[in-house]
Amino acid sequence: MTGLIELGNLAAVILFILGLKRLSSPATARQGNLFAAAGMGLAIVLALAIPLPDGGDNNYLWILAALALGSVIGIVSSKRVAMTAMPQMVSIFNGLGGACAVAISVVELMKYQTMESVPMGEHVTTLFAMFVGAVAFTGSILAYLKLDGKVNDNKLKIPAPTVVNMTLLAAILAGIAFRTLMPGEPIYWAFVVMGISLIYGVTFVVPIGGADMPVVISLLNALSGVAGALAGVVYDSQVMLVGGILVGASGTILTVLMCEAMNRSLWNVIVGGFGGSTTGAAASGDQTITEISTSDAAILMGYSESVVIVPGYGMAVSKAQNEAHELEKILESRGVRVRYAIHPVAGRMPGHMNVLLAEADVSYDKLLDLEDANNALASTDVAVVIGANDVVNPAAKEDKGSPIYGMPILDILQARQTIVMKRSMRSGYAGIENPLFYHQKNRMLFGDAKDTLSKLVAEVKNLG
Amino acid sequence: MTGLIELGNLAAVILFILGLKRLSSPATARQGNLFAAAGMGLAIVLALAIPLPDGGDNNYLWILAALALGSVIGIVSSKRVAMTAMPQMVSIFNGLGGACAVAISVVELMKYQTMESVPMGEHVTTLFAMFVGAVAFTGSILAYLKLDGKVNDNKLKIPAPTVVNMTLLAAILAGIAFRTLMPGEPIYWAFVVMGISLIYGVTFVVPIGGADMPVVISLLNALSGVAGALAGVVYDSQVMLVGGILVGASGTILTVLMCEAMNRSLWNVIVGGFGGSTTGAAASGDQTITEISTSDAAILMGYSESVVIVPGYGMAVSKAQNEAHELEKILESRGVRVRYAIHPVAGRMPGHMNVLLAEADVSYDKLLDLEDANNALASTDVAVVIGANDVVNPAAKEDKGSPIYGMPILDILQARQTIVMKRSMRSGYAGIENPLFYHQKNRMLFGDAKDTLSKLVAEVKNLG
Amino acid sequence: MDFLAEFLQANMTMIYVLILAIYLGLELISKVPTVLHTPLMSGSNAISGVVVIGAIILVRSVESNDYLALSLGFVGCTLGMINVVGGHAVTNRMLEMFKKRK
Amino acid sequence: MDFLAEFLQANMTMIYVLILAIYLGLELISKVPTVLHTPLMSGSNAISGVVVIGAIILVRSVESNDYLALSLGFVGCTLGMINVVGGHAVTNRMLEMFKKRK
Amino acid sequence: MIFGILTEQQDSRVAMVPATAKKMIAAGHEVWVEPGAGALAFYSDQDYQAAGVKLVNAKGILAGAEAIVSHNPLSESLMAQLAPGRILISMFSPRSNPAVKEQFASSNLLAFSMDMIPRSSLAQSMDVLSSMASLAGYRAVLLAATHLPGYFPMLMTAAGTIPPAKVLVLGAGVAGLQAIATSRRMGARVEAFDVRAAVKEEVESLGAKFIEVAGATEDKGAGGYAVQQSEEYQQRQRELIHDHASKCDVIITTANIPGRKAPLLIEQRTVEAMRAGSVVIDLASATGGNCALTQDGHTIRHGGVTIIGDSNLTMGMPRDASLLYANNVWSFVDFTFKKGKDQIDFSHEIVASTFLGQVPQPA
Amino acid sequence: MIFGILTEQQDSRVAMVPATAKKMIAAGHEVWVEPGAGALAFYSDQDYQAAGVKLVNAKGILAGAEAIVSHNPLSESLMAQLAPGRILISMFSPRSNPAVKEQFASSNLLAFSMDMIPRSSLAQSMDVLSSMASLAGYRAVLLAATHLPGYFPMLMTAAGTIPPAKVLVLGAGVAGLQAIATSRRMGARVEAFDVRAAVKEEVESLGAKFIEVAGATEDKGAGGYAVQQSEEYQQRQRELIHDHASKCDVIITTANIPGRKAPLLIEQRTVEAMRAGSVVIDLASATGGNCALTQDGHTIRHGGVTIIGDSNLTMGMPRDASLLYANNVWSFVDFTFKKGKDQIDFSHEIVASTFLGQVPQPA
Ligand SMILES: NC(=O)c1ccc[n+]([C@@H]2O[C@H](COP(=O)([O-])OP(=O)(O)OC[C@H]3O[C@@H](n4cnc5c(N)ncnc54)[C@H](OP(=O)(O)O)[C@@H]3O)[C@@H](O)[C@H]2O)c1
Ligand SMILES: NC(=O)c1ccc[n+]([C@@H]2O[C@H](COP(=O)([O-])OP(=O)(O)OC[C@H]3O[C@@H](n4cnc5c(N)ncnc54)[C@H](OP(=O)(O)O)[C@@H]3O)[C@@H](O)[C@H]2O)c1
Ligand SMILES: NC(=O)c1ccc[n+]([C@@H]2O[C@H](COP(=O)([O-])OP(=O)(O)OC[C@H]3O[C@@H](n4cnc5c(N)ncnc54)[C@H](O)[C@@H]3O)[C@@H](O)[C@H]2O)c1
Ligand SMILES: NC(=O)c1ccc[n+]([C@@H]2O[C@H](COP(=O)([O-])OP(=O)(O)OC[C@H]3O[C@@H](n4cnc5c(N)ncnc54)[C@H](O)[C@@H]3O)[C@@H](O)[C@H]2O)c1
Repeated sequence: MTGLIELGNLAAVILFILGLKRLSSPATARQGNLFAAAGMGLAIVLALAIPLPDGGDNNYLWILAALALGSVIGIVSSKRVAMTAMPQMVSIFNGLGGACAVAISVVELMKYQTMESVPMGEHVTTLFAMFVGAVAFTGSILAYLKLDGKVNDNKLKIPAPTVVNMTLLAAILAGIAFRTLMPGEPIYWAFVVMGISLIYGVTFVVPIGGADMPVVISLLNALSGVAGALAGVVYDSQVMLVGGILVGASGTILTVLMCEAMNRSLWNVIVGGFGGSTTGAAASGDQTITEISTSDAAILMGYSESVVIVPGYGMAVSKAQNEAHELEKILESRGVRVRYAIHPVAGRMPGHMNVLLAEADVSYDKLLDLEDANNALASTDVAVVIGANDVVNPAAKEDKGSPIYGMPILDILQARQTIVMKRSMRSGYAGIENPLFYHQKNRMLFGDAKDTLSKLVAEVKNLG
Repeated sequence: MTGLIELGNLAAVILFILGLKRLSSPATARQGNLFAAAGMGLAIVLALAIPLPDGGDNNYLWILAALALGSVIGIVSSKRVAMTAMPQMVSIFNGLGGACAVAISVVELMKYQTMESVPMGEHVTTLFAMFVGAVAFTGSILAYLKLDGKVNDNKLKIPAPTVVNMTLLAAILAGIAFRTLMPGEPIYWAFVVMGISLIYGVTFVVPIGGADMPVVISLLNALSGVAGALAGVVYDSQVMLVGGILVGASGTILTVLMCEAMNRSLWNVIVGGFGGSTTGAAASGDQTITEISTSDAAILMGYSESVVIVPGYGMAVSKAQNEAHELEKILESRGVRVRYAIHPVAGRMPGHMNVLLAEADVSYDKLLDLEDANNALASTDVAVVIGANDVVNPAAKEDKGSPIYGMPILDILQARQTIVMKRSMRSGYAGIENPLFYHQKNRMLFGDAKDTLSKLVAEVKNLG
Repeated sequence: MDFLAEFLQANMTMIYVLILAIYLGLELISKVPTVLHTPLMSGSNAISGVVVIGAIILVRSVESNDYLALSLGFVGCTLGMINVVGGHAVTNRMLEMFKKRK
Repeated sequence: MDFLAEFLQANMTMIYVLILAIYLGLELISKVPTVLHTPLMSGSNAISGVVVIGAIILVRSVESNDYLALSLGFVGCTLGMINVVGGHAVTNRMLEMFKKRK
Repeated sequence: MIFGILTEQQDSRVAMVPATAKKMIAAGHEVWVEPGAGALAFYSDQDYQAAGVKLVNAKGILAGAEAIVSHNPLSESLMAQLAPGRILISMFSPRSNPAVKEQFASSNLLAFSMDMIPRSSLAQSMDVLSSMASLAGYRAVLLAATHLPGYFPMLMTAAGTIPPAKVLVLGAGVAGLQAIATSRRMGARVEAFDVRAAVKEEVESLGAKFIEVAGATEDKGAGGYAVQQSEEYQQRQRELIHDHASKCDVIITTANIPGRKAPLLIEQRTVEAMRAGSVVIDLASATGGNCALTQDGHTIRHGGVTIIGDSNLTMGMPRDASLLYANNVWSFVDFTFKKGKDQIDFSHEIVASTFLGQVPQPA
Repeated sequence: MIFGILTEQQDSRVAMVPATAKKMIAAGHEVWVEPGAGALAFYSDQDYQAAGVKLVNAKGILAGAEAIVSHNPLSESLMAQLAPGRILISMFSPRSNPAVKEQFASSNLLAFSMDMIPRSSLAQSMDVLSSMASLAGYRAVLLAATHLPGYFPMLMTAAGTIPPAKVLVLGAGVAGLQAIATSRRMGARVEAFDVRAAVKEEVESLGAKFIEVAGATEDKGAGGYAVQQSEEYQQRQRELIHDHASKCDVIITTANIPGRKAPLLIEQRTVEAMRAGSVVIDLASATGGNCALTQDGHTIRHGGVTIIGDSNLTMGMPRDASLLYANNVWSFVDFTFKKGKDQIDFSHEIVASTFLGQVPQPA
């Protein structure tokens, strides 16, 4: 019996592994999530079924009630939450996981009180589980508050955070050591450790900029993984152990990757300070622009129905026409409809874009002139601007004051989403600001058009 | 003490893992091999150092002598062997590994005779180790003989091989079962099992075509990995266990990959029959051509000093000029010197190639005319023919009888290595056979030029 | 020191499991594209909810009159379950966009 | 059947090691390019020489007058060592061509 | 409003084409065209009628049309027949002959000169100079290719290898850029030179090589136009150009400085240093030419070199030239007379810069 | 051997160029050229001398040269002055006028007709037809572009969008393919048609669309040349071509059937269905033309359509035409007279097919 259950648990672990594996590639991600979920379901069932070493009176009612309650809350809240608020949600969930770890370790610790001799290894593990769980708990909650803008970086500050944190950390470790070495002492010492841990969770997150919260959450997630693993040791359950470790490990590397993605080191994220500015949204004057990574851009296009490419002088400068054609072809091969919107004055001479695109052997039938383009754009998912500026400047439509007011432009804001590739925020020929860049529908993809495009092509290929 | 040694072993295992990982990418492969070797060295040292549970009198002299002897033989033979004979070498080595497993299991089995009660688990494991080792041993040796042409597929045959093999297998398993269930019986039963195993190794390989030997070797390699793992269980040594398993697993998947690479299923390789023809060397009339995979071609070019591209009508037909240019650029970015050799009558109209390459924006300075090309080719590593045929037909130089005898051609056989991309063995405009294709310097890369080239570009990118 | 060596020898296999699992963890997602960072995080977060197993076993093993433990365990189960179920559900929603078009 | 269950429970951790190791083995080389097939085979073949460890331990543990065992062990050590050393050496030669040009 | 179009004198183009007329009519205007006006540009009277145009003879148009559109200014005699307040839309090139300014100042006609459209992004749809320059640039290359005694593109054939023709473009404005693009397309090696450094990037964006001469004077105030250069700069420039020019098969010059004589870029010695069979196309001939030997409107032979001086290449492509001109005019008209001809905003840059004569005082 | 080159009569080309002469001299031959022979092709006497050529007047050449190389056959009068056994290398086009065969059969001159070189891979370096056809195909496009009243390439400008010109190429031999390639380069949309199905692939390899007519008769024996087609096939063909032709701006026809009248592909009604301003270039005019209205050597206007009948376009590019011809001749000479003029292997395909007259019996 138990042997089979053990096998079942093994199966669950394998499901976790496969799940994670699949979660890391767009084509299989959804499946991966289901795998993991299945594994979890299996593990839970087995946990209910497995015969306990020392009998025990099961209390199935309590458990089932709790599980039911949890499931309902989980489902509902996840349905309710807005797409944009997802990360916050994740962070809360993670916190709860941590809390769960705390709860059970507390019970364990109290149990130890009643035993005459406490196995040292088990004791220390439990204490660590509690510690880690606690940090994950309060940390995640604060992360959530920050993400949700409920707590403002500038409002909530602590002096010399690094010092404070180190001190707290030291205190906690000391506490754990003390507790394990003289388990005879009254239980509340354990709770003191717990208390400090909870505080530490807060002080750990406080100094980190709101924009860096995703990284923090990922880190805390790894922590709660570890907590799970530790608990696994306590209950010597391989599922918990391996599952926890997997999360711990992958969570850690994921955190690192996230930092790399916004080219910073994990360390300078944690000691915080200059969080924010360099990432996500960048401020220029009062308005802010939002950048997008090539791979996100690739997904966006790769999974869209229709894309319109808007070439401009920048494409000419970086001689990116062949790459543009590449992108067109690979998108088409994914069933995306791709066309080019040619503005009559794009470039620096009449027909500039025509010459270049013809050179890249782009079919004439894919070229839309101003009028057709503006009709097509309304039903376009993604409009990709390759080094164009003036010809897509909404000011020509909206801003009576603008020197180009009245000039017909490609109204790409009709598209669901716009991406602008250029090297900087510099202006174009007409030398005027372009509100498009700051529009919330728009994402900036900085860099030389040729490079950016070839990266993009590679990424789209990866979508598989 | 032992604790640390255990840690050391763990380190060894990790080195194995990293080694395998690195071995699977061209850029890190050499390093990977060193990692693995280091791990092995460590493991051996530790094996010498680890204190034995029940004393034992070490016999270091014997061991060191053996190790020294083995090392010398290993080094020397590996230095001696010709580049082309490598696979044979590997297969021998693998055989020896198997033999080693047999040797020790025999000793173990004899030891059991002296004990009053034999732990069943251990016994069965040892027997299996012996079995697997034996198969790996004789199998590899035969594989070697076949690869080396010392044994000819057509000479050595057995009737209804599948039947024979199944029977032998059954016999072996029965033998093992019998042996473990009544260990009281005289020892020679064990040797009977061994004998049959050795025979099975032979009968297993006999029906498989010589061209499929690499696959077989890889498979046997996986087997000896398993043998090692089993031995590991016997001596409960984690290094042997994990190391063996790793080899077993990766060896298996590698075998599968190899089959895929020559698009066949492992199964139809093993039941054999139509081995050969579809793979490696293909026969046309009396002469044989040799194919090359895109990734091998990519390596060849990616790690060469200079490449000359010879475009022909085929490039025009598949409109592959842009891909050709792609290839040129990515090779150049790796520091390879790339030029194009334009034959005056390549294509179907004067200047056909010029028109196309200009369209792909290939710089004029990279184009060599007949004369310059033939000078350049002498110092070229790889000459890549993209859909050309008549213009690189050596018959024009060598075969007085040929209708094109006397026509000046691109003498690409001056290059160290030539690769010809075309869709089939069909002839070109002049409708005559091309000896180039059968030259031992030449490799065929079949498929539409455009597709082939873009695959090639991808592969070169992967070289990293 | 000595204690450590002891420990090591005792739990060597366990340690192997750890090491292998960790390496696997790293290996598995080493090539995840940026877009998947958040979903992946969310997904693995859901997995980190395995602690719920602990909570379950705990509740099962305590006496049915030890209400403090029970209620704590109950809370544990609930929270853990939220983490698990909610986590997977949210992840699933995040991944909607990857539905293959045919 | 029952025996099996017993066995499973006894060696569960071991089994985990197995499974994880196997999966890792698959995962590690799943993306190896064709050119590396032979070198990789040769390399892992060298690793499969770990059996030599067994041979060593064996020889160390037999009495120094049990010549049959000793000589068999000796043979084992030698063969295993050939496999290991030769294997790595050959692999290294195969990989010559991947020397980075600077 | 009623727009009248007469047959141009010694010009193959026509100032209005059916397609554009259709748009104007749709916008509520009337368009009168003199029968046969479009013949040389391949627009038949039927085409016009089909577009809703009224065919009216010259007399009728001069009498009835509120605005008269043309490429070339009307002759004195014709203008004399016009009633006061009539509108003239044409290319009066006041830069090269300032006289017209006075003329209209004293007359009571409202004249708008299309060649004075500012070169701003906003006004580009009315920018006749661009449309015409781009046509000229394109055609210059055709002309060069036809006069060259050999191939433009590189050709490696069984009968020997023909190297690509070397083309040098002087002055990389609209015409120059178009010439570069076209030559490149046809497979030539192209080098270009211009005083405006900004052009370098534009030239390279078309795959041509830019010849740099250090120390050019630029004047942002000139609205993208070139300004007079220092003497010793010009010296250095001439040397450099001489070196490059003497090595090439085709030279296309488009260098202009509005309102002044075209800069001299190719001296006689340069021409004489060129290989026999080479061709020089001088688009600046109207303003004196960029080549010392250019004779405006003539094709001459100096040694082995053919020199073509022609600033009216667009006449060789009357169909598209007319189409583009008509569209430019329509954009201008639509912009200027939107509120009716009595509601013209003379203060707006576009109107101000094109308008000749004095602003009518609202009665 | 001594090779003599005279000034061609009403032809701008010359049969030998300095570069090639140099090679011949290096190979031990002598080359005599009449002073001024290369002038129209932009090869000066100095160039020849620099290459080691001897400048000899016509009289001297006729008297002393063992072989006389020319584009066009010598006039009767000149030939009369040649001593027996002299060699003539030229384009006698025996296919179109078989008379020459008799003429030489009766004379005692050895005449080799370069236009009879077999179209084999081996002989391609001597294949004059290819070299000339390719020049003609290229130049035909230039001509078409210059006569078209509008742009070739597509242009989306502020003054409106110009659609790409549509070019139809009939007959996709060497000339046709070159025409296709060139038109494509210049940005036109190209369609092509040929009776030989093999050509389809070649046409598409150049990015043009191939118009297919089912059921063409092919004759492999014709060595890649086209053969006479069945009447109803031609009917179907004409219909199809009519449809496509009437939709396009430029038609370039190169359809030839060696030794016969060129096939009629464009009928009058088709021309009349074409848009005003369109251009037809008929390279087959010499053999009667592919267009019903073609007048050989003339440029006519039918309705709005310009029709140019010219089979000698190569004369417009004398420099390269001469160069390629000279190289072809040199390859032929080097192949045929390697062992000296008395050791000619008349049995070899190349010699046999080019040789006119009867084989001299070895004494
Ligand atoms: N068509 C004509 O005949 C003609 C003639 C003359 C002038 N113009 C004027 O030119 C303008 C054309 O508009 P447009 O939108 O095509 O061009 P634009 O407004 O000049 O904008 C071009 C943009 O491309 C970006 N860019 C430059 N190099 C790049 C590179 N290597 N990689 C990526 N981005 C690059 C620049 O931003 P970064 O510097 O930040 O990269 C610049 O903002 C109009 O104002 C038009 O009036 C047209
Ligand atoms: N240049 C001229 O003016 C001219 C004119 C007429 C004739 N020719 C003759 O044409 C020949 C030119 O020689 P060449 O070597 O360039 O061409 P070729 O000898 O005709 O050989 C072309 C080769 O390309 C291969 N091919 C065709 N389509 C392909 C595709 N999509 N992908 C990959 N390969 C493809 C074909 O083999 P598969 O079918 O097996 O793929 C064929 O063997 C000479 O004989 C020349 O005399 C030249
Ligand atoms: N804003 C717009 O949309 C728009 C549209 C068309 C043109 N423009 C601008 O108008 C300006 C003039 O264009 P254009 O084609 O009418 O110019 P142009 O015809 O007046 O002159 C042609 C070129 O000759 C160059 N030149 C003058 N003197 C020279 C010398 N000594 N040596 C070499 N080159 C010399 C000029 O710099 C110019 O580039 C350009 O900057 C062009 O970009 C702007
Ligand atoms: N072997 C070589 O290297 C080589 C070199 C040059 C040419 N060739 C071959 O020589 C052959 C003739 O070439 P060419 O350019 O001298 O041909 P050509 O000048 O004799 O005729 C031109 C084209 O007109 C086509 N044509 C004839 N009748 C037609 C009709 N009724 N409708 C449409 N098209 C018609 C012919 O098929 C030919 O393609 C071609 O096959 C060419 O490939 C071979």
